[in-house]
Amino acid sequence: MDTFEPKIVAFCCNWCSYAGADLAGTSRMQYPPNIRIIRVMCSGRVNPSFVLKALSVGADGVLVLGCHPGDCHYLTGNYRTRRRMAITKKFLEYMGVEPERVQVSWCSASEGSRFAEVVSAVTDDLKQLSPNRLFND
Amino acid sequence: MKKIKKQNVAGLLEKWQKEFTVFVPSKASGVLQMAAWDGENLSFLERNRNTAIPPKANFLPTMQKMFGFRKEEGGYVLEPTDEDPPKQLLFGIHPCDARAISIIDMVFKDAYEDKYYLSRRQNTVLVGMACTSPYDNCFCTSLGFGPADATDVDIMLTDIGDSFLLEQVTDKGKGVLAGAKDLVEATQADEKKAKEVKESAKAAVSTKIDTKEISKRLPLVFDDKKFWEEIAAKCVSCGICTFLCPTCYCFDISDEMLRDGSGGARYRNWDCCSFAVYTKMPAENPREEKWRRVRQKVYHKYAFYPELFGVIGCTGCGRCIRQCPVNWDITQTLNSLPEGTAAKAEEKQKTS
Amino acid sequence: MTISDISHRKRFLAQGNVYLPHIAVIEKIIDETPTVKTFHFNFKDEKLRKEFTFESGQFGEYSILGVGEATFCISSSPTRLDPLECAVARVGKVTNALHRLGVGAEIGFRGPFGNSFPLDYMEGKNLVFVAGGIGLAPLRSLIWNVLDNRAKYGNVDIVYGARTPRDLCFKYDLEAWEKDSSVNMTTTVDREVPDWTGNVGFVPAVTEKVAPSAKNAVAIVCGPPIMIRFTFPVLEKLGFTPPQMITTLEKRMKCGIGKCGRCNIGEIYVCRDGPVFSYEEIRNFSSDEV
Amino acid sequence: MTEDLEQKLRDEVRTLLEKGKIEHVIGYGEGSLKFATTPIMISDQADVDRLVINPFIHNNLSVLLPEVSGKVAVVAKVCDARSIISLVQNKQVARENVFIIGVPCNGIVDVAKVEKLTGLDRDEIDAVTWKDDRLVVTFAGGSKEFSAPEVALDSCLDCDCSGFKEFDLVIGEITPVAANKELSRVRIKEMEAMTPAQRWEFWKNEFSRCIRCYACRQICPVCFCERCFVEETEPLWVSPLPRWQDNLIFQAVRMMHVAGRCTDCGECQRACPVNIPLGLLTGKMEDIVDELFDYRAGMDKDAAPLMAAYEPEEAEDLMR
Repeated sequence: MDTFEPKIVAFCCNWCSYAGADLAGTSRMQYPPNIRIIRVMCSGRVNPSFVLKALSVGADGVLVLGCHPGDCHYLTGNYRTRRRMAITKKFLEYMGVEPERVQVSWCSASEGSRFAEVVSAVTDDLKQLSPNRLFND
Repeated sequence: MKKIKKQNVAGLLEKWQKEFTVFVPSKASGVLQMAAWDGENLSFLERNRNTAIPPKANFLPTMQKMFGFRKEEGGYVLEPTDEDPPKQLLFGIHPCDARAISIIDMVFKDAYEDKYYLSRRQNTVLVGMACTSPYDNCFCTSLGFGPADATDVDIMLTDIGDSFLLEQVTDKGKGVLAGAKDLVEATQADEKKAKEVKESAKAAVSTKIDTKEISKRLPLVFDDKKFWEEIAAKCVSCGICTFLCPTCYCFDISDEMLRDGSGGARYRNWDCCSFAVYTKMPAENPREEKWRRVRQKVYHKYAFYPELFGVIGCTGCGRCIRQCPVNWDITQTLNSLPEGTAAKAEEKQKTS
Repeated sequence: MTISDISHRKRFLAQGNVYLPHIAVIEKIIDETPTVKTFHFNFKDEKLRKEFTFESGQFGEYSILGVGEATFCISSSPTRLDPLECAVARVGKVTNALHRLGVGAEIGFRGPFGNSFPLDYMEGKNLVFVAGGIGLAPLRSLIWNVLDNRAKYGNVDIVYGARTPRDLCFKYDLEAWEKDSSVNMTTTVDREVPDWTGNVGFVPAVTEKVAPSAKNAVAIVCGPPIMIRFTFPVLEKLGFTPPQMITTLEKRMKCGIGKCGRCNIGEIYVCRDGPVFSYEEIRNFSSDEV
Repeated sequence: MTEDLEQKLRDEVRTLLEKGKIEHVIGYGEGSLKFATTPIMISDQADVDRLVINPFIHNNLSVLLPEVSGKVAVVAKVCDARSIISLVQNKQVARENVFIIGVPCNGIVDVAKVEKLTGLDRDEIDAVTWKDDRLVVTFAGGSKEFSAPEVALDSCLDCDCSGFKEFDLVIGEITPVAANKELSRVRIKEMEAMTPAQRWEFWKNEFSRCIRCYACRQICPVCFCERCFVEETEPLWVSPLPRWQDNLIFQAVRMMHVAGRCTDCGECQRACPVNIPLGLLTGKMEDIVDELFDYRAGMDKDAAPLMAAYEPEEAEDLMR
């Protein structure tokens, strides 16, 4: 079977991780093309319904990328993300979604290389899993 | 009049399974509802208290595809769902549910025929079973029929101990019984026993409402906001009492698009007048307040439906009372309707 | 109020299944206001295109397949069947999708549904049309219907208003009716706006100023509910009796044929027994949820 | 024993109304269903005698609280009172407008469990009485006995009444009915022992029964959004059609939205007409919130809601 190319929806916060992704691009860093980036104004904007909507329409994994705790443009947005996404991860795991399918990480505007690392690491995680058939009939 | 031994009923069901999908009361799914017979379980022959989800779900499913559509280069192509649904036989349904089906037949036949509902109705045989153990909050006898009434079914079974008395009510009923073995002539004693069973079931229905008094008072108390606010105070506006009501038929229509946008389908699913969004328009919502929605539920069944179709839109099955999470009881509401002022009475006389 | 017998009503349903839409193609789109567009459309099926008829005041259920269905009146007159027109304000999911469509796109149409304006009752009488905002859409169908049979009717007064000059719909019709000598056209906007020379004031107030005579007259009112609620008393003051005042009511609708249950006022279903009612009928409704 | 509790409650409420300390009371009244009570709203003293306390005071009356304006007294068990405090924490209700009257749970019984254990419907059961710590269920043709944990509501099993200090008045003595933390987590542990695929299959089957009556949302006191995400069409997060996928997404997202507000009062499971074991979700959510953030909903009225607060260092192990 040829290797499975997971589709990953990445919510990137406008001020840090989106800029980090931009930097990774402009510095010609190589990272797997599996992610589809959705820009949000703050990682705190990501609602659990976003995660489940993404998984239900066929994403194999969801990655939420925010600023490092402490340097959020809105001061406390990523703290809320951390709480909400920690609960989302644990609860969805309890309902039967493999934990690797929902991942959260922090990446600042200057960390182009970290962005590339995180994306390839998440892509490798998901390649171990099978494609997302959770919501098939 | 014929009868059939209880142990031969399985054979009859197997005969019918050749031609129909046979639905029987079953708790296999975790809630008591009509479900396809698994070929073994016959517990409903001994104990057949009414289901939680009514048989209306076999005619107006919780979700039904109305038509699919595809986008071709020449434009849209519509694919209506099969106009001829699979034939089904509902075994063991109670007279209150059978009557409820006849009641909502009227709205689906009125003026424009609803093909989805009516085609399923034509392809269905209703085998009723006289209700011998009504719940404490059943009140069917107050609505002009009884727990053993056979008018709305094709075949009626009455439990007379070791066998069932079998009444062939309609030609459709006779038709499906043709060629059935194990049908023996019922004796006088059997028919007498069946009569006793029916009488005792009728007597067992303890809750009562006075429909004459209700239809007199309802038009007078429509504007009594204080009364309806008190009645509605504890309601939490969920959908249980309408979804589980055999005479509630409101539905919503919504579309879905396939992920690749190449086509999609239009569906119909259950809707409920307790939900505030039911009548919500961009600018306003005529029934925003909870008391208006509770009032609408009572009036639709006991005032508007009789005005439109000449029959009360309720069969006293008691599900809305049994399943309500706050124990809202329609019989208490109906039995506590205020008199309504005399002035209101003659004003009503003048206009109608 | 007994149920109006609808068997006589124009029911043009080619296929038997009343829920199946007929496919129609958008031929022209006019931007009436920043939020209202008029769509000119015609059926793809030739036979249907020729045979389809309706009466002013009837509505249709318009489908954007995959998005949903919504209720709009047919805003063109039955005397001019090619093309059919409907005016749509952008307020929700289906209307937004409709506003995104271009010429040549396909929509679904079910109908015509509902009753219609009582043309026979209006014959030989002076007519007063009072409309607000997009409320002119259903009346427009009736006005052109009347003007195309001008001899059958007496004087024609039109009072039409909107929030601002930009919100005035069907400006091309307003000009035509302005020029038509047999029509007394009054246009107004709610508040003073620079370089607007016409009347200023809410429609009910302007109607009172125009003061059309109630003798042998019929008033047809259509607009936002608040406008209707203030216009009826004004007309009553001018001597109009309830049977002489006609309006169309708006409700949330899904099936359009009195089955899905949500558009009721008491035992009346606005989609089946309306949407056109006289003020006489409305006053006798058993429910106040108008 | 319950008669004098009832009388004490009625007297206290009568004086509260007399002195004008409260304008309305939300309490339990005689139900028309057997072994059930029904929420009642009282404003004048004449109706005070309708208030009852018996083993069937199941409803969490705080769901009706936001709809009543003015000074309101609420008869509440501990889990209900915690829901009130949760509403206060979330600014839905002003603490000074609520007078919380604590009542003992008085041997509260899960009638659905009794029906299941005896195979009878509630109207076929004659009486349900406590004989010290055994429940005696009598019916035509005999009787059966059950221990407290067998017939207690799931939410009662993990009841922790200690540490709740927000009662304005307490009638009688508040003691847990059958607190047995271990037993309450048995089925949750069984779920955790399954593989992800088995767990998903379990919830897929449960939610294929759901008919979207929204009783779970409407009966939940802390599900107070004006417009629920399930009613949004632009964008459509979850379809209104009762397909198991969308039912599951609706419930999963609902549970995550009420995380930190839900006090595991068990009402959603009790209200569900198709018997979906929602208690397995609320119970687990309560554990997650407790384990990750050492937070218990509705205990302290001045504590910020879970999602409105944060610690500089927490849950980093779950982040990549």
